[in-house]
Amino acid sequence: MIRFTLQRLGGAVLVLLALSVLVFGLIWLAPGDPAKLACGDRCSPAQIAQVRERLGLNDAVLTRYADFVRGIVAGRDYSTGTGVLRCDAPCLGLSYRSDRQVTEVILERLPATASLALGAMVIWLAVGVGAGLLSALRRGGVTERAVTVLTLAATGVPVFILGLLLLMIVCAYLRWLPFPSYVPLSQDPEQWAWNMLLPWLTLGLFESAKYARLTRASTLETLAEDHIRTFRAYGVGERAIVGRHALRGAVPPVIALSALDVGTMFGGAVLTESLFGIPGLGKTLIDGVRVIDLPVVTGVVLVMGAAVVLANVVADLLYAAADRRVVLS
Amino acid sequence: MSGLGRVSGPGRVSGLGRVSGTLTRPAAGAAQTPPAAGPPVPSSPAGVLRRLRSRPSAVLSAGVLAVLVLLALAAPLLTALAGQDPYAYHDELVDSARGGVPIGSFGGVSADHWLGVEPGTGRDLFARLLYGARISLLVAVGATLVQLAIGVAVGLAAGLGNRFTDHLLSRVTDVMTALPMLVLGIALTAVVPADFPRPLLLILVIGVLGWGGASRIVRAQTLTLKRLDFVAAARLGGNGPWRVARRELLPSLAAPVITYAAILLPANIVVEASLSFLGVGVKPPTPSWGQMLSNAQTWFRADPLYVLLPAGLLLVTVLAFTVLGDAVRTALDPREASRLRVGTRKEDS
Amino acid sequence: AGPKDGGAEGGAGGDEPRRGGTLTVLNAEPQTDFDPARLYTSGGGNVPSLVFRTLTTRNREDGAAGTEVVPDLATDTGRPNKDATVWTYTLKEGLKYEDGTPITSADVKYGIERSFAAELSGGAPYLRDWLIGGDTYQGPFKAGADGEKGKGLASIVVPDDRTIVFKLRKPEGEFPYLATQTQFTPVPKDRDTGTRYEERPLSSGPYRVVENENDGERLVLKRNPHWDEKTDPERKAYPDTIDVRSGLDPAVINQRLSTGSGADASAVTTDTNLGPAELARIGDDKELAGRVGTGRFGYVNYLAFNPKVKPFDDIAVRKAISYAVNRTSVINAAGGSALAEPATTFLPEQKAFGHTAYDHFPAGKTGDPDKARQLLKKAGHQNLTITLTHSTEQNRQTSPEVATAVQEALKKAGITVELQGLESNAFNERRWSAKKAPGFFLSRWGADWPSGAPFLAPIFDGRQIVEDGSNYNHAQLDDPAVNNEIDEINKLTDLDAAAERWGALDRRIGERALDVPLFHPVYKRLYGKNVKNVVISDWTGVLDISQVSVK
Amino acid sequence: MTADLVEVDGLAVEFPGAGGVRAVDGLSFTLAPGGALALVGESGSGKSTVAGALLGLHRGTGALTSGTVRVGGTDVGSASARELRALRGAVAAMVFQDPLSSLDPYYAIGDQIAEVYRVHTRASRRAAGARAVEVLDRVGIPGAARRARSRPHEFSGGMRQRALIAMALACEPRLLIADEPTTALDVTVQAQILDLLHELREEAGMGLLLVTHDVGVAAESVDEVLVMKEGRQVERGPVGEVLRSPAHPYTKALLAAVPRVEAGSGVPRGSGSGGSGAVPAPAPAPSPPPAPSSGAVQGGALLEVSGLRREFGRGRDRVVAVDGVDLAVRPGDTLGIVGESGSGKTTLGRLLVRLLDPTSGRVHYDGREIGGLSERALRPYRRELQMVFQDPVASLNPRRSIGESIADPLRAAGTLDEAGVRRRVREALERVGLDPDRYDGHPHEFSGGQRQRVGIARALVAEPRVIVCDEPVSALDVTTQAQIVELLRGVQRDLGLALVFIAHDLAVVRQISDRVAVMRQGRIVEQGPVDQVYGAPRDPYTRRLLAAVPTLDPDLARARRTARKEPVPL
Ligand SMILES: Nc1ncnc2c1ncn2[C@@H]1O[C@H](COP(=O)(O)OP(=O)(O)OP(=O)(O)O)[C@@H](O)[C@H]1O
Ligand SMILES: Nc1ncnc2c1ncn2[C@@H]1O[C@H](COP(=O)(O)OP(=O)(O)OP(=O)(O)O)[C@@H](O)[C@H]1O
Ligand SMILES: [Mg+2]
Ligand SMILES: [Mg+2]
Repeated sequence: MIRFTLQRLGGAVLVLLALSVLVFGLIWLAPGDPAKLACGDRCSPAQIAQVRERLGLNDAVLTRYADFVRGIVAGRDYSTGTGVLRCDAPCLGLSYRSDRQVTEVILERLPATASLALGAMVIWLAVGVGAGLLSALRRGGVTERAVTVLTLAATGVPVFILGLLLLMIVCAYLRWLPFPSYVPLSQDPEQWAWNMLLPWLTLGLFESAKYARLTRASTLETLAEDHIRTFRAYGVGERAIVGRHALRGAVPPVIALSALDVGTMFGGAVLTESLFGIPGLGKTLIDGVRVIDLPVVTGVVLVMGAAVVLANVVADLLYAAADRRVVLS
Repeated sequence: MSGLGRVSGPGRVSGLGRVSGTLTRPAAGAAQTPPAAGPPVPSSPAGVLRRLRSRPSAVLSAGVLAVLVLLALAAPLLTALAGQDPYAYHDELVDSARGGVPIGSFGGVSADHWLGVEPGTGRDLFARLLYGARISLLVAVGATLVQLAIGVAVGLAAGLGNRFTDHLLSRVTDVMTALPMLVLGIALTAVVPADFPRPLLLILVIGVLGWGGASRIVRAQTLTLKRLDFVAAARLGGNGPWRVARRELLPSLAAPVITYAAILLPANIVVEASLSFLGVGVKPPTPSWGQMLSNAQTWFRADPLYVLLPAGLLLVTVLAFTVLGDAVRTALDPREASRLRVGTRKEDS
Repeated sequence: AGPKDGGAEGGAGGDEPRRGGTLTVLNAEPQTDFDPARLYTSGGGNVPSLVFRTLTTRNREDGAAGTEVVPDLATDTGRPNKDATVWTYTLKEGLKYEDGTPITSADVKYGIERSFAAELSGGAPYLRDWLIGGDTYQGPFKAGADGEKGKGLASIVVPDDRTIVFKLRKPEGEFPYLATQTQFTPVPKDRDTGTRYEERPLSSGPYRVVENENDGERLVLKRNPHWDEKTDPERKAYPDTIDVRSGLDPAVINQRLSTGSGADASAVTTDTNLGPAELARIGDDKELAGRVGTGRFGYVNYLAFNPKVKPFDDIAVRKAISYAVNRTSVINAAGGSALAEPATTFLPEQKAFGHTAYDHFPAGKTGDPDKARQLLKKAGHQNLTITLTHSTEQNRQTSPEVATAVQEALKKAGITVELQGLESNAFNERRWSAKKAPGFFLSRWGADWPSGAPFLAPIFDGRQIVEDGSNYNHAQLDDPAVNNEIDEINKLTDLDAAAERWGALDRRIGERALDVPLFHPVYKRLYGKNVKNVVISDWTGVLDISQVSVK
Repeated sequence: MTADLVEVDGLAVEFPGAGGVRAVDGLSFTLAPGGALALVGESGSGKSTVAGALLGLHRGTGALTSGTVRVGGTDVGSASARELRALRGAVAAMVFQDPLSSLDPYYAIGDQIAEVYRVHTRASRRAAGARAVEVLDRVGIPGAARRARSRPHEFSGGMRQRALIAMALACEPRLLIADEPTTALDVTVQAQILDLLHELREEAGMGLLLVTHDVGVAAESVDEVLVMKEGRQVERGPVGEVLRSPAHPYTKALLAAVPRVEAGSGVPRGSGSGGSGAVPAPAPAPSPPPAPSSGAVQGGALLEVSGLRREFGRGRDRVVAVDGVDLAVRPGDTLGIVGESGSGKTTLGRLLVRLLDPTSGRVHYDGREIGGLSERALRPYRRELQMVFQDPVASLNPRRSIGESIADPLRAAGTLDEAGVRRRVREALERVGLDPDRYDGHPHEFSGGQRQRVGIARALVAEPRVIVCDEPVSALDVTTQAQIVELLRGVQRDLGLALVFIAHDLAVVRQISDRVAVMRQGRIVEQGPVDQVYGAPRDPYTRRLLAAVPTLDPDLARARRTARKEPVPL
């Protein structure tokens, strides 16, 4: 198990390296001149050249990539004009756009993204697993159909529409909640939760359909297994059978998938983040791509990749912990 | 669940066979129905069809999809019948002073414009919805095919290859899962020549980034299958690994792959919508449901029909695909096929 | 316990603006560069001008009066020498930074000098073009040719702590306008932290920055105790706190403003227009309609031609397109008549710009396809197929919507238009490249200050064609007569007289059909119930935060 | 009224659906309190269906039941859901066939027993837990208090079966229904379980309904047997009578097919399966037994392994499945391999045909060392070394027609044209006693025995020189078993193959082998000519195995049981 974890973490480093090369290459291919974009619309050619020099854009791509990797390992020094800015390892570079350390930017944005992803997970676990169980328990009935349609309705509606609808209904019509604006957890946990409620609901409901179906399918599959027959033959009631035995079988895949989803959400919940103005990584990524802010984009993608890879490992470990029959290899 | 190996213990339980379906892009997955676990598999195409036909919901959703496809195919004909064209502007039908909202009730529904007109342009909604269906379905189906093709190939190779190949391919899958679709989408739409057909580009972007789930499912399934004796028997028959894969494994992968396809398809429609929302979707003036939805985003109070129509169609499509997918899954599932198993159903009381 | 509505004190009292309270600003775009050297603003900007005072500033009044330049840190708007090549300013007395230290003219000089540094690029090009030596100066951070660091710019002279003199290469009658830009903000050399200055810039204005989160996504400004309103008649600074929240979805901003619950009742936006869907509903709602501020910023959206590309070298083709354009559908695409007004002139329709009405190729409301066909036929262009390049950004200006409207209108005149949508960086790179610019594309231009100079010169001055850099002279017009006239007008220090001549020049250039003006955008912005003293000048077109009161 | 514990009257169960199977057809019987009845019959005769019907398990599944079933006074057919739940477990408890899949893999064994106990007694959690430990102890789980916290996969097969019985005991039911409680187990464990059932019956006065296809098992455990065929009763009577002097021809055939481990007492090797008309043996031609070779195989071995070792896993998870095995088979010879579950038989078999790479040791085939060859280098040998797999379901691709599966080696060789391939496959089908016209049939259309024949046909068509049969008959009922054994024997005789026959059933191995090797924990504890190993076993393990084999004579069974009464390690 420890060996497995170590081996996977070793693999993670390779994954991240590959990911960084890919992103570097992609952005490098993208049109638009980062120097021009960083300089501003009406820079003179001389100024652009200076900025290009400053950003190291004159170097060969390979050199730039090597510098980037060196920065991660050993840190780098940058000039602020008036002084020297030490960017400690792991240094992901300075944003072309804002001249801020990418590591700093990411650390600043991470809490928002993490709160969104984890909170949404709670919702999709509660709603998704609940709905899935309900429809498994009432299979064939009206309840099942209603649950199916409702959960599917949530997947069939793109998240930007779902979020806007929720905002309109909850904040504008019913006025149950003020319009959310992000408050960091460290600042005021209560307000943080209130303000994250709608984003959580949006993302959570959107995802929960998937989990409802997963839960339902796994539960039904477990219900078809032989040991369920045993408990039926001993007079155990249907509710206990579904709630205890069938649900237990549905837990491992739900956990595994949740870990993966949370992982991808670290860069993937762009739509929710921009709709609710959550200063998270997804939005940073999109903005970075728009202005060809190579260090920021690479940095965020790396963090995201790390989250995905880590989530993969965690998912495997959790899966193995939840289902003792599985052997890790 | 790339690292999960086999299931231990003497009982050869189908513990991994649980992560079924329902996964959109970052799917983790494993086998759905290890063929060894159930009774004989009556999976001849005719048998599956017969069982599908006996489920009203499956028939209904297949019907709905057929109608949708027909409508999409016949779009030019139908719009011509309605005397409309999806691109023609009707400035006179919108109230310019009020943001271009259609004049008249229900978003400008009239004898000419059966479903009203688009705010701002006055283009016929009926025609645009039909033409939009073509793109949306094309992109969704195309992307799904690409995802499945790559996913099956990589999953098979990982499942069949040695430890090194498996590790390598699993890590590649990780990389692809971690690569944000938007970055690639934006970068590619910018790099690729503007006259490159957009739907094809969308298909490629969604397809090339979204195969992780399929590959994981196929890999897990392959790992299960390859330990089955019929694979060993095929080896003893003197078959090389690729022949074994093609003749023995691929047919058995059909069930989970088809099931997964039914989940991917609607998810891809929504992905197309989201990409359009971020401006990397189809090229105007070509309509797609996703692009219509993203334009309609803010209109649901001023012109509800404008939102409800594409959203409703999308919803119906998603529903139909899902219901049909569920039905196909159960029809292919040997355990569901013998529904009379003792004790697997609840009491009649 | 429950969700907090923020500072929802409600608008007590009458209509008189009063001090106190918190003004919330809900914006889409974050203030990423909050360094005065890096900002590119018209008239000092809205939020920035709460923190950064400049030598001159815009007159904070409604409408046309708001296009005037007035003194800010300086005692007057500048004293030119006879040929307007030397401008002298004197600072007011008693000016202080937020920490109580006095503001000196050397600080203003340093502030300008640091804006030449590559690290702090981003500002407008005028200082570089106008100041003697500006074209080669690389800022105080870089060692000069003699190896000495921190070298200043010799063309800015500070004879004493309150006087500053600018020496220009050629006459520039509009220097007072330029002095409104944030580069003229004083920055004490010993407080400069280079690229990190934007995190906590030293305030000279009524507010100081107490929070700057997530690179300008959230700014909290509080009163600057050392700001003296007697030295600053322009900024009213009623609220105690200004809370700027940006990075929001436009639909959400408008929804919040129209609902106006809690802190949103005292909120405004400086960058988000009402969308068409919202306008469609506002018509029915008196209360809401009463909370819409309408303004016009000097701006034009147009179809640009690059006559180096066939068939746009033929004026007949350009004229035909001018006739064929259907401005009604273009305006609908831009959000309807409430958000855009049809344009037949390049200059915005404001007196300050010297607007002179003309319509050389009358297309009526919906275009004149027949006339266009005739022209084309005469010129021998049958079945013309052309490509229109636009951005894929959903901005309602250079966006797909406008492009399709043009496409549709030209179809009626027998011109087949193929659309080429580019991602916005790619689009800008193409359209601003002198060499690779497409033949026919959507473009737009806004005023750096309300005058014809920054409007016409970059677009039509042949000497401003930039070969490798950003070129805005899309038509690549290099006509000595035009160039000459531009120089002549620039000499004038009588701005009214200058305006008249800019108008005449615009009219003359218009005859050449080098572009097709499409529309001038109109700003429609909601503000909260508690917001009072709404001032919208023709300079910025948006409500001026420095005037607003929420009490 | 001194009602019988079980009264079944005119029970019929029909499974509608595609075929519409009438699994039970007008069956009636009674069981007195404390009595023991065995339902025996070949696979598919409806035994489990009857067992299920006693607990009303068909209700709600869509199966059509008629007739009446009363258990402990409750009319199962008309009882309410609540009454039914009260009946299940408390009055009549069922022990299912497959002990692993019949327990929830996620919960501790003790908790599962406690849960069932609490359903019927309202006992506190703690009391229920104590009860679980008590019954686990009762069924002989050592260290019950500690082991109650284990989960099913941590138990061995025998222990799991005991746990299931413990669960059945927890609520002190009056009737225990045991559906094939021992089919999955080795003879030694099987004997322990049967002994346990017997003890419980004696102590608690429980009624027992035993469902089994193994007549020997029935002989060991019950007073009365009911022989079933196609859902109907064929014969019923006290166990001694029925076994000793069966009245019905079907019963006779059934008994005749049972392989005997005792030399001479059963069907002698090579004499077919009694020649009864009920058993359509494909090649009933009798043949003289080949001269039994004695001692170690002398030269001329076709396949020989020495010091063969195979490990699975690494580090702490390492399992040595095969541990230094030396073996040899000559052409025309049959080597039997017996051993308990998990002793490494399958692994050894796969090593022999090189489906697995040995960790160390040598595999000599036809004078060449093939132990270290790569997959590619093995290709030429592949068709000469064939295997018949244990599980006929898993060894055929459900999605391909059986003809295609059989044709596979021919097509891979690519030397024959389409017509040639078809002809050869038809020949092979005929050879194994299948209708050649069923070439295009799919596996699910065949019975278990038929599928096993398909597997053999596939092995034969490759023209092998060695066939390793991995438990080719353990999944089958006795009659089918006899057919397959006969088939293999005929094939071997005709083609002069070297045959390796793996089984955990000592009797079957005795029937077919010239030599046997007894495996335990990856090692061969004893090997030699059949008569020597069976007649005069040297290793204590072999002796124990032999003593555990059930006998058809109830009296002998009783005697043996008493002899076994000394404690056995699990
Ligand atoms: N759920 C079901 N649906 C359809 N047919 C069934 C079902 N259960 C049993 N059968 C059929 O009913 C018949 C009797 O089955 P049953 O399981 O009772 O046999 P059995 O005597 O227990 O056999 P075995 O010894 O193989 O366990 C068989 O033909 C079987 O195929
Ligand atoms: N692929 C594998 N990976 C890990 N362990 C294995 C593997 N195959 C077999 N084993 C282990 O090796 C040992 C021997 O297994 P094998 O299947 O050869 O036993 P067997 O004698 O055939 O048992 P059975 O009678 O149950 O078929 C067992 O402990 C088993 O768990
Ligand atoms: Mg049975
Ligand atoms: Mg085995």
